[in-house]
Amino acid sequence: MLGPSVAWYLSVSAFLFGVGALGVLLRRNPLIVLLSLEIMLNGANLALIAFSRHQGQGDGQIFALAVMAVAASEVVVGLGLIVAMNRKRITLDVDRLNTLRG
Amino acid sequence: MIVATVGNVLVWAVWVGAGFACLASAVAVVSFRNPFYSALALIGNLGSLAVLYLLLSSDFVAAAQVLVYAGAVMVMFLFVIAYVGPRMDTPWAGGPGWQSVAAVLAGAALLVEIIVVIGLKAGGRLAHSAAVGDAFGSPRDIGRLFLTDHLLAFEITSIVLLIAAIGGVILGAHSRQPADEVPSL
Amino acid sequence: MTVGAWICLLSPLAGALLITLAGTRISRRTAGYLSTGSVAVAFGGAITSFIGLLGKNGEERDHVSTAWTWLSGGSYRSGFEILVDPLSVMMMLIVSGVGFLIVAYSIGYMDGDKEERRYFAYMALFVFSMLLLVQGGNFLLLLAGWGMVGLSSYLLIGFWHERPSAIAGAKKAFVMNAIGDATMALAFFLIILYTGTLSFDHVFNIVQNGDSGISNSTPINLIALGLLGGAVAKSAQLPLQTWLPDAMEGPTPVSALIHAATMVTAGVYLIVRTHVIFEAAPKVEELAAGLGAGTLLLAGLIALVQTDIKRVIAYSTMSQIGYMFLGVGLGAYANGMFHLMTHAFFKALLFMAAGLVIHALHGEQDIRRMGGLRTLMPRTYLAFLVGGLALVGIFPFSGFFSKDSILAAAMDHGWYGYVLWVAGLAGAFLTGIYTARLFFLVFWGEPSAFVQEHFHKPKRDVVGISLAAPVAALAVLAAIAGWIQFAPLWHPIETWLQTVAEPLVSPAGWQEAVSSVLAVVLGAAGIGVAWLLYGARTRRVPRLAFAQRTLEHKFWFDELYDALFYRPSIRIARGLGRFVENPLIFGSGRELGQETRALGGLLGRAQTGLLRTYALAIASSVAVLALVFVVVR
Amino acid sequence: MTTLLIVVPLAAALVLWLLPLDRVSAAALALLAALAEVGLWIQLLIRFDWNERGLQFEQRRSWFSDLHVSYHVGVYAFSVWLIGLAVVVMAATIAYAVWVGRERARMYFGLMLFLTGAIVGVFAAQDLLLFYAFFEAMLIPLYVLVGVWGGPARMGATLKFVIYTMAGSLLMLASVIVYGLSQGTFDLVDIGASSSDWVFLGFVAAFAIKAPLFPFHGWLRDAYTESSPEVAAVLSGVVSKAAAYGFLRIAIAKFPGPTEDFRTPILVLAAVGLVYGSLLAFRAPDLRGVIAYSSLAQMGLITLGLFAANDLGFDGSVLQMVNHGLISATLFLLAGMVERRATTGELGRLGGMARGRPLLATVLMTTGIIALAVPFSTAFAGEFLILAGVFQQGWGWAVVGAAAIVLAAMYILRVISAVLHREPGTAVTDAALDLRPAELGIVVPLVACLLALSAWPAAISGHAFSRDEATRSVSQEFR
Amino acid sequence: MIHRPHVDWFALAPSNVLLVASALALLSAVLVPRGSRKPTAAALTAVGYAIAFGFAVALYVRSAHGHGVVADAIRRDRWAELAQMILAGTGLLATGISYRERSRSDHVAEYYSLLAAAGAGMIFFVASNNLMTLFLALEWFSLCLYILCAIDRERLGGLEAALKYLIIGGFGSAVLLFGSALVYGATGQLDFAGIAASGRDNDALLVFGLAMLIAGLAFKASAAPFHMWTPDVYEGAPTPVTAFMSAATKTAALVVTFRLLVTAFPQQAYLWTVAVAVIAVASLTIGNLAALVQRNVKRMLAYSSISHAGFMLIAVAANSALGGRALLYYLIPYSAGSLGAFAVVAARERELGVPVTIENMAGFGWERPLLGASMWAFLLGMAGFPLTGGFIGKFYVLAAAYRHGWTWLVVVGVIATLVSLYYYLGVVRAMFMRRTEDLQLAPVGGSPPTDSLLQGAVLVCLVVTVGSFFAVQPLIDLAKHAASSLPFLQ
Repeated sequence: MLGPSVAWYLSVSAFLFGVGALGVLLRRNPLIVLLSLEIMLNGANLALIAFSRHQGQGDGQIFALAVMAVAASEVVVGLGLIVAMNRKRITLDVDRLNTLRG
Repeated sequence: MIVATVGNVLVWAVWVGAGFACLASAVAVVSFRNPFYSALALIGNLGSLAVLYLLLSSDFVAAAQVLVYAGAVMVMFLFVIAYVGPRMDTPWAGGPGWQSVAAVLAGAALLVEIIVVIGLKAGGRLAHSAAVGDAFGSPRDIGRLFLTDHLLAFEITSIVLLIAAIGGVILGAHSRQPADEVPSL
Repeated sequence: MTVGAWICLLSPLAGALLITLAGTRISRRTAGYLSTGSVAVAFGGAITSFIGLLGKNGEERDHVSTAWTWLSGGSYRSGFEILVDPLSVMMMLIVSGVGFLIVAYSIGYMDGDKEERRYFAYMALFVFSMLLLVQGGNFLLLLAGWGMVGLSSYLLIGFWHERPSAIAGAKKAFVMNAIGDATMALAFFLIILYTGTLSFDHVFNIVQNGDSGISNSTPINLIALGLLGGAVAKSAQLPLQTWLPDAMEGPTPVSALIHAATMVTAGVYLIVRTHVIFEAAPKVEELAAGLGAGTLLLAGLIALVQTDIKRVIAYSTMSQIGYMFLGVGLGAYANGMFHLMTHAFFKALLFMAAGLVIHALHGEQDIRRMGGLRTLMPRTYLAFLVGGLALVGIFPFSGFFSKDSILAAAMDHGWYGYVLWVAGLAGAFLTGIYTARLFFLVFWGEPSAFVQEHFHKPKRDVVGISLAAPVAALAVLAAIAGWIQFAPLWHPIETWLQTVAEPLVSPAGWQEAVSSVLAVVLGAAGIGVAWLLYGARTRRVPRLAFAQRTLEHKFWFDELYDALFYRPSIRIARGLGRFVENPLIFGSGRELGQETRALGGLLGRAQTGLLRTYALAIASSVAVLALVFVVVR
Repeated sequence: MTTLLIVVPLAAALVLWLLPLDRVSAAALALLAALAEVGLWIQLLIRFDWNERGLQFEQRRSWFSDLHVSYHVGVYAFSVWLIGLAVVVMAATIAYAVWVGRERARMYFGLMLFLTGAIVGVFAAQDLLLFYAFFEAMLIPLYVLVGVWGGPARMGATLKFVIYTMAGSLLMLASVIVYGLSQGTFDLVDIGASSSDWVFLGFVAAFAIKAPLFPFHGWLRDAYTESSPEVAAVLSGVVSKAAAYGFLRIAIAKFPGPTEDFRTPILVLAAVGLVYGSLLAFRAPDLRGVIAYSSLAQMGLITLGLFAANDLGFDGSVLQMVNHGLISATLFLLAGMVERRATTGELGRLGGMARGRPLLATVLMTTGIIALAVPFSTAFAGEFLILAGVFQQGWGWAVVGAAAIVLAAMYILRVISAVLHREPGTAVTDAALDLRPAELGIVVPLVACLLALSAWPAAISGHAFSRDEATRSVSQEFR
Repeated sequence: MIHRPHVDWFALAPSNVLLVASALALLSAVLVPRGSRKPTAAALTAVGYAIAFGFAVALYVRSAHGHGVVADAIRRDRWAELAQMILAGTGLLATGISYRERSRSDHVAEYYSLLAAAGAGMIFFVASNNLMTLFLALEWFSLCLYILCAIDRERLGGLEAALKYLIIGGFGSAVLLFGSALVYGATGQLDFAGIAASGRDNDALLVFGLAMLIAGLAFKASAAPFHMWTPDVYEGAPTPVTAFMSAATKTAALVVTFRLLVTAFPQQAYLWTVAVAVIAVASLTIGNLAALVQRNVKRMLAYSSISHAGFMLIAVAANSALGGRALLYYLIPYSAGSLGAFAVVAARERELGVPVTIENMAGFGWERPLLGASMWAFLLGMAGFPLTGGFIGKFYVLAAAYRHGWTWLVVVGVIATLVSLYYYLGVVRAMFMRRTEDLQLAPVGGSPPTDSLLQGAVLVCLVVTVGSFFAVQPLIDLAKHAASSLPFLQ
């Protein structure tokens, strides 16, 4: 195939995954944590598609499409939660979400 | 021959551009203080990803990516962010310092490991991928797969989306009655 | 005749059970009659079996009758069986006979006590136990009776259980006897180990044939030692003699029956019964004789300074049993048994006479507050006189015949015998002194103030009779019973016991004569000394402070044992409790629990409630897991 | 028959729990069931064929086949006696509880009956897993019985008790699994002998804690002093015997090799426990403390007999198990009666109870005398056999044992005189009556059993194992 | 021309029925007047679960020979069907438990609809036969659970739990997804059998993906060290939901884990058996130790559920038919016990109106004999006492471990059980040995109307818990046939 081999794409996907993970691990704003999750999923998607290209069969792409839908739904629920919490005047800070602990 | 090389160079160039855009936007998403900007950065990220998909000759997915994701989802995101308001008050990061360090270490470790593993393979089979025809990744192809091999996956996806919708309604909607009345679930 | 023996054995038990079960439904007096009657029946049974044996000639006078297998383990068995042979019949006669008199005496003596029923039940129980001891057909039953008499003596010594001293004395007696039981049990284990059985004749045969290695010096000596331990514990010989004086806390008839006539002489019976074993272990047998000699001297000395009328007699009992041990230890079994019999008579007599005195003085026992009772209770005076003379061994009273033959036997046993012989003679002298001292202090002189105000005469009712009659009977016996056997001239008892225990020594006539004369002379001398000191009061009692104190402290045996055994065990128990039980046994578990909980707390703190912690946990574990997989694959 | 013995009390327990009975009828029902159980056992006793060797009244149904676990019950000669001990003691304790009138009667009596069933099950189970199940099932009611109806410090006591025993039992579970799977069956009759030391130790641990043996008795004092008297009676009288039974039935019978290897250490523990318990009993300040530690000593003695591993020892141990079961049960019940009268068990504040209380005095005295193994008592017979047996393993053991028996005499006499004799203690008022007829009805049968046994100890010691040849190892004995 | 694959509607029936029920319940939210909304929705869900159970049974009977259906997307075999039975039963009981839950939410119908949907998702999940269906079904029921946690928007705890669950769940499923991607990349296959066929055992990508898959699934099974969300979520969620999650999610996750590992990665067994064993030990240790110090009963039960995950993972690690048997058997009494325990907690919660701590369980056993005794039985069951199925379950699991040659694992399990006793008995102690007077707060508004539905559910759980001890043979036979449909090497 033209251009870089699949390995390069994979490296990018790995990088995305890692960065997303870091976002989840570090950031405190739930919105941004959600966004980071999106990035992780997209990294996985890229890997899927790269592999599907590499294998020359479409399953990966289907999977990727499904993942998009799933990601979307997660976002919906997540945002719904955030809205609900905002309505309860809870500061949007995951570090404040520690009433349940121990 | 020459065409091939030229095309190759071209593709390389596009790849480099898109790839770096992708990485940069990703970093931007996690590092921006204001979620609004992060969201915008994510849109960029998705776009550049779409380009990479194209390079991987999966057109339909690329299209879906742009339409569904960069379009619908992110719009929703922006709405919510706007609704919630650009909460500046949340600090960038926090918690005990050692945890941040550990986090970075863990993330880096994952990253490195994956790349190493890929490197291990790169010498081998990853180098040359299967040759694919034009039909590959075309909507027709995808549609066929969706209706044959992955019929159930298709259905489930719809179910998941439906559930998400319900969830959105339940969580996001205004409460339909004053709070004092206490029915039992 | 075995039937008679069974009746003899069981009727006291029946009496005891009857009284216990009847409880308050019968009057106290009836209880007394019941128990007396049951013992009388026992005596009858003993007589029938005696007659039965008389009808047979020497070799066939040995009958074992088994009721049922009492205990069995593995291949080992022993039945609930009785042995009827000359020895056991003789003991049966003594026990049930003297027992009968004393129980009858108790009816009067214990009259009016709150818990008479319990007393008579105990008495009957004791007689049963004693008979079990002497009739037991194997070592195990012997041990059973052995323990049972210890038990009933415990019960009777502690009969007045409000008195701490009584309880203490009872406990002491029981524990010391338990030690004896333990050593005997150990000896029996050895016997089982070597012979696999505990029935007399098997064991004796094996010992005599010397097979199965039991006759090797070590085991046989150990066995003999074990038996001897039991014997000295029961018979209050050195070194386990200290319980007997304290046992005087019990009612006087108890002292008469248990601690004079029957139980304390069981040791002698044991040695005679198992003489085969002792003969196989001559060293131990001589040790027994030596202990006897030691005890008779020791007890005689202590008796000199006692002020409690019963304790004086108790010590004299110890020393008399010392004579018996001396005798049987040297193999003069018949003589030992003979002295056992006569001693049973005159010592019971003395105790009961003393009992009359005490009874007349409202339970006062201190001889320093007595005196001049001769005029007030002349019959008792006579009885006491007879008993005393018999005890000292003055011709023609019974003590003379039995004791002197033992001394004679000692002469026929080499140098060791002579040593013991000398001790015996010294003992005779001491006996003279303390007996006469007691006698003079109690009966002679002018009635003391105490006596004058407390003395009261027993009335001529049932009480009076039951008190008087047995004493009279025993006085007669003590006076004449000695004539049954006159050592060189006629010796029916020896022939009677021939088949059971062949004597090892046969003193010559001159030895008999010499020792008899010397003994009588020395006894008389003792009386003379006592007369000078206490009777005529012409001499003042010499004061040797140290000797005095030593004697009053009974050579510090009690203190010694306290320091050696009792206190240490208490201290160990405390120490264990403080340093092992609480810290280690209880502490350990608790601490372990706390440690575990602490760990849990740590984990709880790791659960920060922060998202990032959770995510971090996942991410890092994934990283590690993947790394391991990739490396290991 | 055997199943019936197990099921009757369990069924009664269920009835009690399910039907809304009032206190009186609940108590009555419980007592009835307990007595019925005794009746059943007498049936068993009569119909048991003493000349026949091996297992009798055997019943067997597959429980789950793939691991060859089955519901397999039956009785050996010695199990008959232990079952008898269990049912008699349980009947007495239940009667006592009825007399005392425990509150929450339905729950209480249900648990007691449940316990009865479990114990009988332990003695009858012929399948490893079944045995374990019953062994554990005993714990469930005990936990609550101690914890709910116990004294002030009951909670700590009961938790300690359960944790301790479970620590052992779970090790046993591991052993059960390893043993059963490695042998391919869990059936105690079919399963072959094993030579694995670890498995053996697993079992030993369980039994050593339950018994308890010397260093493992941390739960003992609290459990025995904090629980209600009748429960303490069951604990020391019956439950501890389950452990001894386990030693005999599994540890010794199935592990001849390890038994040889570990005999000396175990004998040492037993002997130490014997002396240690006696000494502490001599020191214990209260009635129940003395009984508790004395039963520690007694279990040491029984273990001595068991690990003497010869016929004398085995017969003696079985006899002594029954003896000690009856004795300690009686003593605990009497202790309970005394405490009810004096409101305390402290020996210092008791005393002089013999005066004017002839019945109490007689019963307590009799039991005590038997307890201190005065010769001609059944306890003496048992100890004699045990020591004679262990004597053949070495003289030292028997010497220690004999010494401990002297100690026993000391502490029992201490108790007797502290309760009955001397001047009345501060806690003893004239309001403290003599034993009531009902109480007599509870304890006298037990004492009667003891006296009967004293007249004929061979009844048990001669009928504990099938007798046609003197085998060195029990394992053949069972066949 | 597209020829659609043959769709085996019978195989899909259980989840479809539940989906229908869910949809109808949802409709009732708008069509039925508020007053009768709850009964309708609840009834619909219950009926749905009941029918689903019936179908599962029928399927179990009818699918002696497992085979993939609908283009091998899912598998129809007894392994799945037995799990579906358990799940359906769990859901049915959960519905009963939920009925009288106090809540300020007005989304009654939605609640039941989601409950049904979640059940459908799990039922689908356990049948999934390739990575895609696995992932999607996972998300399917996970989303339902997220929402259920927050169904009562007035309860801050619920919201917090939901968000935590969502984010961590998202993280976990991202890991799972990336793992699937790697596996796909290494083999080019998505369905399990294919992976097994074309995967070379020492392929770096493959084992990496395997690691991530294990992590993702262990997360769902709430096994340490992926467990940390569990206590918080269990505590924050409405108790009935917790009950449902604790029983059903674990069942689904473990069953699928076992199927995935055994079917797709037989050559890598030498890796994953050890890994799973280690995870199991970690779960046992952490779960039990942390539970020791909990005062809040829900939280304590959460930790105990972690330790149970550890136990069941031992069965997985055994990688044998016996292990499968053990797992499926274990799940039955465990689900019953866990459901029942949480149900009792819910009952207490309702009469006190505050979170249930060990302290305020005081005297409960005597006030509510049925619930008290049942709770006792459940706890004993979890502690693995005889007379409850928990004992047999533990026995089987440890037996499996021993058969696999891991005696040390047996010992670990035994020790863990010992530790667990402490807190289980602690609750019993609180219920029966402390007097109610020790309890400071008075029940709100006296005692609530006796909740016959909840009590019925508890009773069923009790019957299962105890009955599974006696009726081992039939249950084991079920499990045996189920396990035989997995391709074990031996």
